[in-house]
Amino acid sequence: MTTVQTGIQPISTSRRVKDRVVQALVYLAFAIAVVPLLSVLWLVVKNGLARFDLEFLTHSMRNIGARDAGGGAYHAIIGTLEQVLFASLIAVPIGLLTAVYLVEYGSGGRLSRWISFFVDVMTGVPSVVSGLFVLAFWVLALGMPFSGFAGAMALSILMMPVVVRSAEEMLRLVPNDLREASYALGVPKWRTIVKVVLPTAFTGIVTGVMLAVARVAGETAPLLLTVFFTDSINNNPFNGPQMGLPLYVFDQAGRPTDTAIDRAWTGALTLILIVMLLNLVARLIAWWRSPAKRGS
Amino acid sequence: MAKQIEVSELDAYYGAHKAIEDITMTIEPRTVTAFIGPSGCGKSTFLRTLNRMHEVVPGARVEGKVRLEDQDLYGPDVDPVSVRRTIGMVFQRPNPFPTMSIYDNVAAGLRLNGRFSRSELDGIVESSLKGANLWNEVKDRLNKPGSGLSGGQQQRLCIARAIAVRPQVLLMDEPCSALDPISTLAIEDLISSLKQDYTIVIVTHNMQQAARVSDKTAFFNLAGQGQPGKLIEMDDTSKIFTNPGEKATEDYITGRFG
Amino acid sequence: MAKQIEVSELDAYYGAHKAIEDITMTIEPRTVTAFIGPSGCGKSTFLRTLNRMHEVVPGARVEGKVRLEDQDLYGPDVDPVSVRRTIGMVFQRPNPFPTMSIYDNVAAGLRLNGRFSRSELDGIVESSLKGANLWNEVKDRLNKPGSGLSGGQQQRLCIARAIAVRPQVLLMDEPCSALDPISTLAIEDLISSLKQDYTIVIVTHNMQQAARVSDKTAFFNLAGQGQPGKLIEMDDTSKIFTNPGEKATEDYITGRFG
Amino acid sequence: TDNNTDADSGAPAAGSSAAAGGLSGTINAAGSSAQGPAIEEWKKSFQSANPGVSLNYQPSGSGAGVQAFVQGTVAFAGSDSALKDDKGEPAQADARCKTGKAINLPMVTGPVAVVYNLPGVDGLQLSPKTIAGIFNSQITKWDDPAIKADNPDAKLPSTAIQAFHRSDESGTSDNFTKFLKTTADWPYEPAKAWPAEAKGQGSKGSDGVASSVKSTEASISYVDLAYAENSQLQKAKVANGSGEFVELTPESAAKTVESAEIVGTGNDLKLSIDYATKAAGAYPIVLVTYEITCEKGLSAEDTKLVKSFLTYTASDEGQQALTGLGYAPLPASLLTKVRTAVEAIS
Amino acid sequence: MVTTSPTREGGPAVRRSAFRRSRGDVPFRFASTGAGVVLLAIMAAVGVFLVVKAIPALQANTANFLTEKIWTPNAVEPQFGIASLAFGTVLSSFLALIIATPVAIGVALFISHYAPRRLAAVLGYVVDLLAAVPSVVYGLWGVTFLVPFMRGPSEFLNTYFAWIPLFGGDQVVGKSMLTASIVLAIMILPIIAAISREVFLQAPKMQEEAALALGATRWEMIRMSVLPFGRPGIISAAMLGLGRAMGETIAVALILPATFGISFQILGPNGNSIAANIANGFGEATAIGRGALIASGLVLFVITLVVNMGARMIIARRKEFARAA
Ligand SMILES: Nc1ncnc2c1ncn2[C@@H]1O[C@H](COP(=O)(O)OP(=O)(O)OP(=O)(O)O)[C@@H](O)[C@H]1O
Ligand SMILES: Nc1ncnc2c1ncn2[C@@H]1O[C@H](COP(=O)(O)OP(=O)(O)OP(=O)(O)O)[C@@H](O)[C@H]1O
Ligand SMILES: [Mg+2]
Ligand SMILES: [Mg+2]
Ligand SMILES: O=P([O-])([O-])[O-]
Repeated sequence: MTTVQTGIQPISTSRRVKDRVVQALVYLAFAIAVVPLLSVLWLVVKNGLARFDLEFLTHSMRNIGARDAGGGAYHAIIGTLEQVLFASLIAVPIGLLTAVYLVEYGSGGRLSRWISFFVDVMTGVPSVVSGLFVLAFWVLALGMPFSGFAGAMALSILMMPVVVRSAEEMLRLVPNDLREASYALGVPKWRTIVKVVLPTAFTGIVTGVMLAVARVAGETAPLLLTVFFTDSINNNPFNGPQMGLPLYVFDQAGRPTDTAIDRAWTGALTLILIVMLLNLVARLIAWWRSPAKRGS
Repeated sequence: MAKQIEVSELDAYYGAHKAIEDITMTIEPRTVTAFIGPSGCGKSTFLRTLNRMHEVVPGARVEGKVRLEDQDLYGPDVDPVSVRRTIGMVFQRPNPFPTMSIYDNVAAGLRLNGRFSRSELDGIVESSLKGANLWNEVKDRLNKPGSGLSGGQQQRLCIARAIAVRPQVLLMDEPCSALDPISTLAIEDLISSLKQDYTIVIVTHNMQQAARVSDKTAFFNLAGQGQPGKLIEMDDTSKIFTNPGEKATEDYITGRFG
Repeated sequence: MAKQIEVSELDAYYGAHKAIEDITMTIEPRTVTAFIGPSGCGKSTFLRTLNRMHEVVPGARVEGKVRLEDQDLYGPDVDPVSVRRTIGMVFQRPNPFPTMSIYDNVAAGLRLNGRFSRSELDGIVESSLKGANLWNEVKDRLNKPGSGLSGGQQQRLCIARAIAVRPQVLLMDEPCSALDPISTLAIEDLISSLKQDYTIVIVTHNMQQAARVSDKTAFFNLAGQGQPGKLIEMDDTSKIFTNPGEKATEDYITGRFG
Repeated sequence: TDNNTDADSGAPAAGSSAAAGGLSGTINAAGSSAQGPAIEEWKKSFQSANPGVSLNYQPSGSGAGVQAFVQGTVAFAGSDSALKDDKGEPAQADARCKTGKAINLPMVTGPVAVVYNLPGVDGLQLSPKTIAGIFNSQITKWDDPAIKADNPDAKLPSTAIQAFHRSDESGTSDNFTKFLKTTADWPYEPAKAWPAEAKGQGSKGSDGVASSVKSTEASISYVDLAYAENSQLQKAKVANGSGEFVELTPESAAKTVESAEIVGTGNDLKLSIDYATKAAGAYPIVLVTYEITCEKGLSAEDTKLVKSFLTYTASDEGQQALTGLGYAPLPASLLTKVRTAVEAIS
Repeated sequence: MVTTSPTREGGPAVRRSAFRRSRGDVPFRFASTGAGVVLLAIMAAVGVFLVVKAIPALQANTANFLTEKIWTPNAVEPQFGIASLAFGTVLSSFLALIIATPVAIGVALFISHYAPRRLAAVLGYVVDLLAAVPSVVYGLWGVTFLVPFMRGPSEFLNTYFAWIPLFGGDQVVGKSMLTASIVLAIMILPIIAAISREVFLQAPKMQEEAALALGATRWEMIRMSVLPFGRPGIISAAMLGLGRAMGETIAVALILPATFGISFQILGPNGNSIAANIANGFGEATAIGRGALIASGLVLFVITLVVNMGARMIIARRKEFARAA
C-alpha cells in the first residue's frame, strides 16, 4: 500500500497494445477464413449459375448423350437427400447415445475406454474404407442390392465419430451444478440427461451434427461402392442403384465436354445450397429451442 | 411423512482427502435441526451425505451408515434417486436451470417425476413460490429464464423448486445467506410451517437464525488444519445456546454473532 | 488514494427492463458505505454500474453519470478496463477460476499488471490470503485447484483475489453471506483496516454488519412490483439506524434483523 | 420427377438393332472411364428404344470394373485392357461366369494424344525416343537438341519442360508406356501406374491432366483425344515405326488398330496392338477398350439385356454414334468378329 | 410405509418408502450402453475387415511394407511400402492443422467474444458454410484456382526463405504439398472453428466477469477464463480436424502430384498421402492392389490412434483443473 496513484489508473500501453493486436488478429482470422470461402463460392456461383435452371432441378441424366446439353441432377438430389437422411437417422441416435454413455455412464471404465479408442481411430478413416466395408458385408456377404440405404450405412460410419466426439465435448461442458440440482429433486439420471443435460448442450450438439452432415453430404468414394451409379431416377432408397450429388459432380467434372463441366459446377452449387439450407434449418430449431429466445 | 434419520460412524471422502469423520447422530422427525460450525468444517459435505448427493462428486465416497426409519440409505438395493426424491435439498449456491423459465424451474421436479395436469402444476408452482416469498416478484414473468433474477431471487427460486416436490425430509444449505431480512423471515416462517409435517435440516452461519428456527443444533468443527471435520456436540438448541457442553461450542457461539 | 464517487441521475437497464432509476449519491473517500435493501431492489445492479461491470451483461446499459473525483467513468475516452482496474469488486456468488490453482487465483490480477518477482508475488499472495482469513486453511495446498474449496472458502478466496491488486475503491457484494462468524469477523476487520486507504462499498443483508462496519448507509427499495429500484435515503449509518428519515427505511430496519 | 423419357429430350429413335423394343429391366455395369462417353451415347439410343430398360454404367475405372465383374455385382465390365493372364484374372472371371467363360470384346478405340502448351510453337513433331526422354525427365528443356532434331524449323524456347502424367492409375498411362517400351528405350515396365522413378508431375484424371496442361505454359502430357479436343490443346505429331510424323485423327488411329493381332481364342477377342506399326499414316498411340462379359453364365435377364445392348454397340449405327466424340471406330474386319461373339452370348 | 397415491394439493405427499430402483433409468442406461456397444461393434468390425483384407496383400508383398517407398501392388511381383505415403500424410495434415488451428480459434473467438452480438450468429453461419462445401469442390477449386495462384507466393518463399528447409529445393510448382495443406486447412477450419465456438460460448459468465473485474482487458479475460476452460474442447476439435485432414481423399488427390519419395520441400513437385493414393489407385487396383490400399488404410488408423492418444494425454494431464464449474 505504498505508492497509490490517483485518478483512474490507465493500464499500461503494452497491455493495451497487446489487447489491440489480439483484436486485430482475431478480426484478421475471420477475414482469412472468409477469403477462401468467398473465392470458392464465387467460383462455384460463377460457373454454376449458367445451368442452375428448372430443367437442372427437375430432370435426370437419363438419355442425355455425351455431347447433349441439358439434363439435370434431380436423380442425384433425391439420392443425396435420402442417403443423408438415412445416414443421419442411423448415426445421430447411436452417436448421441454413445456420447451420453461416455459422459454420463461410462465414467472411465473399460468399455468406455474401448469406445473412445475406436471413435478416435475412426475419425481418421479414409472415406472409401467405409464404402468397402459396407460393400463387403451388405452387398457381397449378405447379397443385398446396391441401394441408397447401403450408401447411408457407409455414410453413417463416417458420421458417427464426428457426432460422438463433438457431442461428448458439449455434454462435458454442462456444469455439474445443473445435474446436481436435478438429482436433488429426485429426478432419475436418465430424465436428468434428457431434460436438463441434453437441452443445455443442444446448440452445441446441433452444430456437431451439422458438421457431420456437411461432411458426409460431400462424400464421393463410399457412394461409388454402395449406391453404385445411375443416370435414372430411383426414388426407392432400399433397392437399386441411386445417384448422389457428390458422385454427380465428380462424374460430370471428369468428362471431356464443357456442358458436362457446367453441370458439375451447378451440381456443386446445388449441393452447397442443400447443406446450407439444412444448416439453416438446424440453427433455427436450435435458436427456437434456446432460452435466450424466450427470455428478455 | 416425517422420518427420523440415524447416522452412525459416518466418514466422507473427496478422493483421498477425508472431509468428515466418525459422525453419529439422530435427527428427529418433525423437528428443525441446525448445523453450525466454521467454514470448511464439512457441514455441506455431511448434509450431502444424507441424501446421497455426496457420491455425485467424482471420486467422492462415504463410509458408515445412514438410516431413514429402518432403511439403510446406502444399502445395496437402494436407489439413490428414490432417496433424493424422499429427501430434498437446497444448495448453498443457487443453481436454477438456465434453459428453463421460472415456471419450469419450479415445476421441474414435478414434471420430471410424473404426470400432472396443467392446473395442478399451476397450483403447486404458485403455492411453492408463495412459500418461498417470491411469487409477487415473479408472477408477471413466469416464463422468463430463471437466470435473469437477482442473487436472492435465485436462492428463493431454488427453495421453491425444492419444496414443490414435497419431500419428507428437506435439507437446506444456508438457504438465507443471500436474503434480506424480510425474505429471511418468510423462509423462516416457511420452515416453521413445514416442520409440522417434515423433517428439516438447515445449515446456517447465522446464530440468531439457528436459535430462532431450530429445535436441535449440531456443532461441527475441524480437529485441526487439514484434518477432517467432526461433530462436536448436538443437543437441544436452547441448551447449546445457553449452556453448551463443550468449550469449543461456547467459544464459537460467543465469539461473535454473524 | 481513496476517491470520492459521485453518482448522478443514474438509470440501469436489462434490455427493456429498467432495474434502477434516478440514483444520485456521493460516496465519500476512505469510508465504508453500506447498501441495504430488499432482495431484487437493484443493489447488485447499482454496484456493478460503479465499475462498469453492468455493461458486460448482454443487452444491459446505463444512463446517467458516475464521477470518480473529476473523471466521468462513462466518458467517451474512458477505458472500462482501467475503471475496473481502479475499482475492484467481489461478487455475490463466489467465482474462483476453476482452471487455476489457489495461488494463481490470488495472483491472477497481479500478473496482469506488470512484472513481479516470484518472491514479491509470494508475499502479496500470502498477505492477501491472510487478510481474507484463508491462509491457514490453504497454505498447504496452494497449488490445488480453487474449485475444491468449501463455499465459504471460495468466497474468501475471491476476496483475497480482489484485494491483492489493491484497487482504490473496493466494491463488495455480500462478501460475508456464506461465511461463518469467525471469518465474517476477520473480513470486517479487513474492511476496517482497508478503509484507512481505500473507499469501500459493501452490499449486505445483515443489519448488524452494516451497523458495525459502515460509516454511511444507503437504503434502496422498489417503488413497487415490477418497477425499478430507487435510492430511498442515504445518511450516516448511526443516523439511519437510530433515526431514519423515511418511514420505509425504519420499517425495513426494524422489520426483523437478519 | 422426370426421367427424361418424354420425346423432346429423348434422342431421335435409334436404328434397327437398338430398336429391339419391348425390353425391360436393369443392368449394372462398371469400368473404364475412357469409354464413359461412348457408353453414354449408346445408352441414350438404347434406352430411348427400350424405355423399360435402365443401364447403369459406373465409370469408376477399368480395374474397379473388373473387380466388380469378378464379384458378380455387374453384368459386364468396361476395360482399357483385356483380362490379364499373369494376374490370374481370366480364371477369376471364368469362375464368376460359372457355366461359361469370360470374353474380352473390343468395342471402341481411344487414341491417346501427346498434348503440349508452348505458345509460338505449332505442329510440334516428336519421335518416340524424344517422348521417352521427356517423360523420363532426361530431356528437361524445350530447346534440347533431341527436340530440335525432330523440329528443325521450330523456334524452341529454352524454358524448362513441365511434364505431367496421370497421378491415378489408368489405362491411358498403361498404353502410353507400352508404346514407349515398344518403340523407345523406356526403362520401366509398362503399367497403369506411372513409374515413380520417371518423375514429372502428377495430375488426377484425364480432366486433371488436360487442365494442368492448359493452365501451365511449357507443359506437355498425354491424354485421351476427347479431352485434348475439348480443351483445345495442341497435339504433337508422333512418329510411327516408319519414322513418319503422323497427326492424330480418328482415321490415323484406326490404322494402327487395323494392324492389331487377335491373341484371344474362340470368342475372346483380346488384341495385341503393334505400337511400332509401320503402316503408312498410322498414329501409333492407341488404346482399345473392351467390354468384358460372360459368354455363358449370366442370369437370364442379364443375358438378354447385355446381349441386346452389345449387339447394338457393335452395329454400324452404334459405331457411327460415336463420331466426333474423340474415338476411332473399330475396323470392319474386327467388328464382324465382335458381332459373331456377341451373337454367341447365351 | 404403504404405497398410496400422493395427495396433491396442500398436505404432504405420501410416497413409496422402499427406495427401489426407478424404471426408466435401466432402459435408458441400457440404450446408451447398447449404442456404445453397437458403435464399438461396427468400428471393430471395420477394423477386423481391414485386417482380413490386408493380410493376403501383405503376404504377397515382396518388399518391406514399413520401409519401402514405392507402390506397385498390381505388378506381377507386388511391391509396396507405406513409408512415403505415411510421411506425406503426416506432413500434409500437420501442416494443415498448424495453419488451421490458430485461424479457427481466432474465428471462434471472433464469433463468441468479438463480433457484435447481433451479427455473431450470422457470421457463425457464414463460417459454417465453409463446412458445407463438398470436398470435390474444394479439390476443383484447388486445381482451377489455388494451384495457379500459389505459383507466385511459392516462388517468393523459395527465393527469400529457401534457408528454411521446408521452402528449399530448386523446383517450384503449384501442385505442391503446400497447396494441398492449404486446401486441407480450409477444409478443417470450419470443424475446429465451429466446435471451439460452441465451447467458448459455454464459458461460464461468472469467470469472465471475475477476470474483467480484476481489470483484465478482453484478451486477458479470454486468456484467463475462456481459453483454459475451452482447452480440452479445442484439442478435441483439432483432433476431429486432423482426422478429417488425414482421411481426406479426393481433394488431396486432385492436388498432390502423387510422387513416391520423402522430401520436406513442400514447394516442389513432391507429395502424396495414404488417402490420395487410395483414390488414385482404387479404380485400377487388382485384388492384391485393393488389399494393399486397405493395408495403407490400416496404417492411417494407427497414425490417427497415436495422435489421439497423445491428445488425450494432454487433456488428462490437467484434469484436476478441468472446468468443474
Ligand atoms: N469438491 C471438493 N473436492 C475436494 N475437496 C472438497 C470439495 N468440496 C469441499 N472440499 C473440502 O472439504 C472440506 C469440507 O467442505 P464443506 O464444503 O463441507 O465445508 P462447509 O462446512 O460447508 O463450509 P462452508 O461453510 O464454507 O460452506 C473443506 O476442506 C473443503 O476444502
Ligand atoms: N441478468 C439480468 N437480466 C435481467 N434482469 C435482471 C438480471 N439481473 C438482475 N435482474 C433484475 O434486476 C432487478 C435487480 O436485481 P439485482 O441483482 O440488482 O438485485 P439485488 O438488490 O442485488 O438483489 P439480491 O439482494 O437478491 O441480490 C431484479 O428485479 C432482477 O430480477
Ligand atoms: Mg458449505
Ligand atoms: Mg444482489
Ligand atoms: O478409367 P480408365 O479409362 O483410365 O481405365
